[in-house]
Amino acid sequence: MEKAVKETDEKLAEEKQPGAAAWEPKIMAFVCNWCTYAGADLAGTSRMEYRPNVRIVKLPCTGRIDPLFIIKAFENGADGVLVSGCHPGDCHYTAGNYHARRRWIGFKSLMEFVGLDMRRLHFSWVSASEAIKWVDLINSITDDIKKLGPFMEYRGLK
Amino acid sequence: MMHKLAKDDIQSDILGQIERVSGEELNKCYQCGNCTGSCPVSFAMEIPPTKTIRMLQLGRVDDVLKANSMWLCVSCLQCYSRCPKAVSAANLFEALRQLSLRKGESHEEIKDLPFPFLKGAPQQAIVSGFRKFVS
Amino acid sequence: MARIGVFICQCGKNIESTVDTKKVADEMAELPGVVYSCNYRFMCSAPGQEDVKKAIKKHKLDGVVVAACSPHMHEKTFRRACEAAGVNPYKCEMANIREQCSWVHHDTTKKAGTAKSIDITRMTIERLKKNKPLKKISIPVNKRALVIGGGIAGIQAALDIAEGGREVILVEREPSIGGNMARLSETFPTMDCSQCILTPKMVEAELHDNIKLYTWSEVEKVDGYIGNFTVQIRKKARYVDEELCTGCGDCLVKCPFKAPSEFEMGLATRKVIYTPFPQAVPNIPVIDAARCPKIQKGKCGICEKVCGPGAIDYEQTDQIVTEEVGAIVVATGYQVMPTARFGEYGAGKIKDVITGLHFERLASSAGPTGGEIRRPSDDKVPDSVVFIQCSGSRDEAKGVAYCSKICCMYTAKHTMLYKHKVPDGQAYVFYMDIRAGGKRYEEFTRRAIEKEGAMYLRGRVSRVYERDGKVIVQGADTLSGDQIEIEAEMVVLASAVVSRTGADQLAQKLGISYDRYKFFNEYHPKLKPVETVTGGIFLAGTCMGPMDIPDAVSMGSAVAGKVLGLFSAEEMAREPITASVNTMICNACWDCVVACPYTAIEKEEVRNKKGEIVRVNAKVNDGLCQGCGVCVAACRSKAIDLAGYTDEQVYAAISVF
Amino acid sequence: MKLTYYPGCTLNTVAKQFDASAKKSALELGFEMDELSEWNCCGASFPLTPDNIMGLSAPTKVLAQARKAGDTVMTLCSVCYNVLKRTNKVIRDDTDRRDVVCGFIEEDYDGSIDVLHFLEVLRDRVGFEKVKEAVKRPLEGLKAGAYYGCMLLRPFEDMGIDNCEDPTIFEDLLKALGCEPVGFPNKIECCGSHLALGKDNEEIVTKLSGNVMQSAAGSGAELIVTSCPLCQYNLDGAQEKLEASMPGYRPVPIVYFTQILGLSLGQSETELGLDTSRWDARPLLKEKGI
Ligand SMILES: Cc1cc2nc3c(=O)[nH]c(=O)nc-3n(C[C@H](O)[C@H](O)[C@H](O)COP(=O)(O)OP(=O)(O)OC[C@H]3O[C@@H](n4cnc5c(N)ncnc54)[C@H](O)[C@@H]3O)c2cc1C
Ligand SMILES: Cc1cc2nc3c(=O)[nH]c(=O)nc-3n(C[C@H](O)[C@H](O)[C@H](O)COP(=O)(O)OP(=O)(O)OC[C@H]3O[C@@H](n4cnc5c(N)ncnc54)[C@H](O)[C@@H]3O)c2cc1C
Ligand code: SF4
Ligand code: SF4
Ligand code: SF4
Ligand code: SF4
Ligand code: SF4
Ligand code: SF4
Ligand code: SF4
Ligand code: SF4
Repeated sequence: MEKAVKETDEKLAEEKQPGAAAWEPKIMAFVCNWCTYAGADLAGTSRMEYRPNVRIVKLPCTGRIDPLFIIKAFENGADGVLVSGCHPGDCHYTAGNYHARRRWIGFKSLMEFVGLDMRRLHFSWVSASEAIKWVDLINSITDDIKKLGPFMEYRGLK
Repeated sequence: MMHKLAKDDIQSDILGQIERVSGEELNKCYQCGNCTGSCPVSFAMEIPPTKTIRMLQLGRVDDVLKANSMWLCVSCLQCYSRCPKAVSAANLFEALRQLSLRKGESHEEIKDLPFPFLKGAPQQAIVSGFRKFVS
Repeated sequence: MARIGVFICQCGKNIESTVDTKKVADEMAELPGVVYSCNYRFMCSAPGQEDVKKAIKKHKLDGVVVAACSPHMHEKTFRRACEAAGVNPYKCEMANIREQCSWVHHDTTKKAGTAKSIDITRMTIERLKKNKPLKKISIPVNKRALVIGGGIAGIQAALDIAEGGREVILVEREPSIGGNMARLSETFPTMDCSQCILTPKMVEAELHDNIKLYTWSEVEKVDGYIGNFTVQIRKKARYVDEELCTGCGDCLVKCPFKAPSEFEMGLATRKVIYTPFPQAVPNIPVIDAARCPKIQKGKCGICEKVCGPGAIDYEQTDQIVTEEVGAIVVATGYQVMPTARFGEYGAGKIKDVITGLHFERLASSAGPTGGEIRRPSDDKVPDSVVFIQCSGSRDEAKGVAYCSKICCMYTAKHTMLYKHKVPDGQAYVFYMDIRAGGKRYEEFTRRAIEKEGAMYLRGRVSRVYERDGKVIVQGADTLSGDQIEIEAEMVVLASAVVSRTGADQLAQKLGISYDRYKFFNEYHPKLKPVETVTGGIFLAGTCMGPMDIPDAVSMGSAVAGKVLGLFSAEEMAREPITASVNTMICNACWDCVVACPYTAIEKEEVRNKKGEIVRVNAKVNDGLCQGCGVCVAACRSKAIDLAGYTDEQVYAAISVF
Repeated sequence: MKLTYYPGCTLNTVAKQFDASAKKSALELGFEMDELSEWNCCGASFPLTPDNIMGLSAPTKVLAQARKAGDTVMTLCSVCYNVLKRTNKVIRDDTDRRDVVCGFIEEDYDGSIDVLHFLEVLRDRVGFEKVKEAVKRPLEGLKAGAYYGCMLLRPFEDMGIDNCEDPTIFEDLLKALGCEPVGFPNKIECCGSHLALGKDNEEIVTKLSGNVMQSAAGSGAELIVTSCPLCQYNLDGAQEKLEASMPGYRPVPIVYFTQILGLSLGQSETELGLDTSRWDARPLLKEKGI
């Protein structure tokens, strides 16, 4: 554990002076098991290539995603967060993504209210067959966030 | 008769303009024929409503503009009322008329109107006729 | 402190070419709680799995992380290996460093791939530390099935399950089973007589030792979950004792009062005490209580007098019976859009405008005209008939947007039946497209056109009205481009196939979903076509959408296979990924109850010894919970958590990201 | 009850009898038609193309004017009814178009008025039962064909006065007046409308109106009632041609429904202008003993 913490701290220090090292954004993706996770797998089996900046947390359904997860991700060093699940009507659990969406709308306006740059937070639908969409999504989010620079406001809040 | 079809016809600006002016989507029509079947004047039209829409889908705007059909449409809305896809041939004909009238070309000259026939005609006929026929 | 073993797979070159697995293994070895870490060429191979088992024993591991391919690929493999070596399978996790790392990052310097693999594996290790050992949930299975709806689909399902050796309860709300197929004359594409192929199956269902028939009955209430449903069935009062009645039919003959026959769709009458049709199964009459003067006012009583065995019982009331079953098959069928829906076709007012199902009765030798085609208004044999396809179908403005799938075929059939019965008559068919995509179907419709002289006109009919005893049909033939008018003597609408009135209420009782047209939803349109999202409830036949008899029967048999599969084990094991409520924190706001897509959360009342309520809280029913986790995020008090995906596990993963 | 009334251009000129009979009948049925003090022509055709915003300005002006007088406006002519009701819906539901139109005519109007047809007032406000009670001279034995035409009914989602394939509001009124209503297949088909104005269209209009009249006569109608001056004009014209070309065709009187209403309420034939119709209804009425 000590080592892990130390390493993170080192990275943090580096990021606090942008330009000091070649900075790479970190993106946390909360995805559902059935659609987006499988879509990301398909990108792999199809040997597509995309930016290596994303880290995935798999959940049964986007409906499981608690807005606190997103805040925690930012606190822990994410420069951007992506939430992605099944398309409306395709939810493995019939209506889970619908709940997620409703919750998301409320959360989004809250985050806008507290002044989060909404380019750091994305909500998308990627089905199990949409490997290309996944690849494009990760690339464009990574590039966008690269332009925005590191996100420091929430770090260490914990 | 052979008609050469190219993508420029199908994707032409004029079709976009017709859709905009009429508020209709040409591709919604699946050519069921209900409008032609319903239309009280399709018997006199050179190109009945269903075929007019088909020709528009194919981009044959010039052919459609040359035909008498748009001038005969009485805007009775039977076509629209019965169209299973809620397409209004009436709106499309109106758009075609507008296309022509807005160029400043009248379909009827006032002096040519059948005045003896019109003796006693209600005002509303004259007003609405002017709107449909005169630029 | 945890004792975790970490195994980094090279997958031959698949992972190794862009990830330095040795380096990953070395880094992981440094993490607290990791007591063993290694890399290996093919983890999933037999020696690879052996290595895991050996390491578990040797290092007394209590948790395993395999950093390799996607868990969708080999999670089961490694969990099984762990279980064999004495580690709870849910204490084994996979870190996906192939599909989501080595295969998508092609940098052969291995820099990006290795760094990302380290992150992924570390997140997985932290998550694993919070994993609790879980036990697969096993549910006892009640090996009896309930089939709702006794049309051909339901009959087929019931027979196949019964033949498989299991008991079946078949509930039909009409007085007889048979459904719409009993109304049909001959059936496309082979033109065999519908009654001839259906009746033997109906009788077989009645006589089968494993089938219990409840006709004139409806499902009242359904409780429970897969393997364990409790169903309440309302047996409507028949006013005839089923045990005593011999089916002699004397009552039917003597009853002095008549009513329009539902089975004949109003084309004929029946008595007030009646069986819907002569081949009815069971052959036991029902009294139409609303129309029987004896039951209403105490006058008549003739049937009681003529009934030899004394089976008539005017005092009978509805009975509720309870049945316990493990699986439910819904096969409640369809109805056709009534002519009254078509304003431009006379809105049900023109007598000689009928639906295809009426035409079936006219063409049926057991029907009201003895199989002669006679029009309803004056019994005349029509010398021309116009058939209008897509009536109400494919009409998003006023009808339904979908294609009813069977009407192209039955209309072709109707033209042939008409031609055979009225050789000099003329059939006209207005169609938009001919949809005949089935084995020998195209050949069938072509035969109607080429050999049987039906005049097919491509276009829709815009208006139907009466003039001088004729039915005037105005439409278009889009192939010639012209308006068409036909003076016909009868018009047959290929009325849209629609869901049964009340289908939505039944769906709500069962907790299954339905589409905007109230057809029931299958789990997956291609891969799970007879399942619903609710475990243990299956679909067959036209209650899920329009289809013909071959399809309805295939579904009936397919469903039987599924049910027998479910019944093949004493107990059913399922993933322990379910939610549970911490009742001490729950403040009974019921947000979770509303949110759960499976109605798996109940309101629980906890009582003390005196029976007073001391607490109310939410309670998750393990049998129903599918583990989506929606409730967890919905609970503002944080009173619910989801096994396998607890908040703790997620936060642990995020914390080292 | 006082109702704001918009006559439109035709009712003050060639269809005066329509206007007069309605006003008098209304008073007898307990409401007053309060003619708008200032009004302009509605344009006589609803602009079918949504981009034709200027076509909405004349009717919007009428509506804005009427709004100042109250929350309903009643019409008699089917065409006015159609144009005003459809325009009102656009103004109410489409704020973009509302802003442009209202800016142009310099009025502040939001579509909040109810556009009513006299028939609707009779059915929904007075009630046909009440009308029946007020009848002094039941028109027994009179076979009256109800001709709806297009404008009263279509498009259904905008007009909504009655079922657009099988309307009955006219027949229900006729029944209340004691007539024997005759429904006929072409009662909702077009008479030829403004085509009368085109120079080469005479034949078409004759055919359309001729179809209507043949359909009506074939169903036994002895008289036709309508609510549109243009319908009346076209049907009359067609009958003239039919009489000339079709041996055995007997033209029938074509009158406004308010004339028939007034008759049953006891107004005199001359007062109702029944003598001004192209085909005189008086001999028929005499024959029926009315
Ligand atoms: C005019 C016409 C002609 C046709 N011709 C042919 C043909 O030639 N060939 C062909 O292959 N197909 C034909 N079909 C299609 C055929 O009728 C259907 O495919 C078939 O009948 C579907 O059977 P089913 O069991 O799904 O539904 P149904 O036959 O509708 O049976 C459903 C049963 O469930 C019962 N039920 C409904 N709700 C409840 C409830 N809540 N509780 C208990 N019971 C309930 C009903 O009473 C009924 O008995 C034709 C259809 C029509 C309309
Ligand atoms: C261009 C195209 C697009 C399509 N798109 C869709 C679509 O979008 N959606 C859809 O639902 N359907 C689609 N289909 C249809 C779909 O492909 C088929 O319905 C489906 O693949 C049929 O599966 P099957 O198992 O019956 O046959 P197959 O897929 O043909 O499988 C048969 C298997 O048996 C093996 N085999 C054959 N003979 C022997 C033997 N003697 N011994 C051992 N093995 C043998 C074959 O090698 C093969 O693996 C499409 C079809 C085509 C042609
Ligand atoms: S009725 Fe509608 S869909 Fe049919 S041909 Fe006309 S516009 Fe097209
Ligand atoms: S509105 Fe025009 S095209 Fe449509 S039915 Fe009437 S006359 Fe024909
Ligand atoms: S475990 Fe997965 S990654 Fe490893 S060798 Fe097997 S398939 Fe490849
Ligand atoms: S008479 Fe009696 S036994 Fe015979 S069918 Fe009727 S109820 Fe049954
Ligand atoms: S008692 Fe009722 S059912 Fe029996 S014969 Fe009389 S009317 Fe018919
Ligand atoms: S099956 Fe044929 S008739 Fe029936 S809705 Fe489909 S296309 Fe129309
Ligand atoms: S949402 Fe939470 S607090 Fe509310 S009832 Fe459910 S478990 Fe209890
Ligand atoms: S996890 Fe999903 S299915 Fe289970 S109780 Fe919660 S919401 Fe319902």
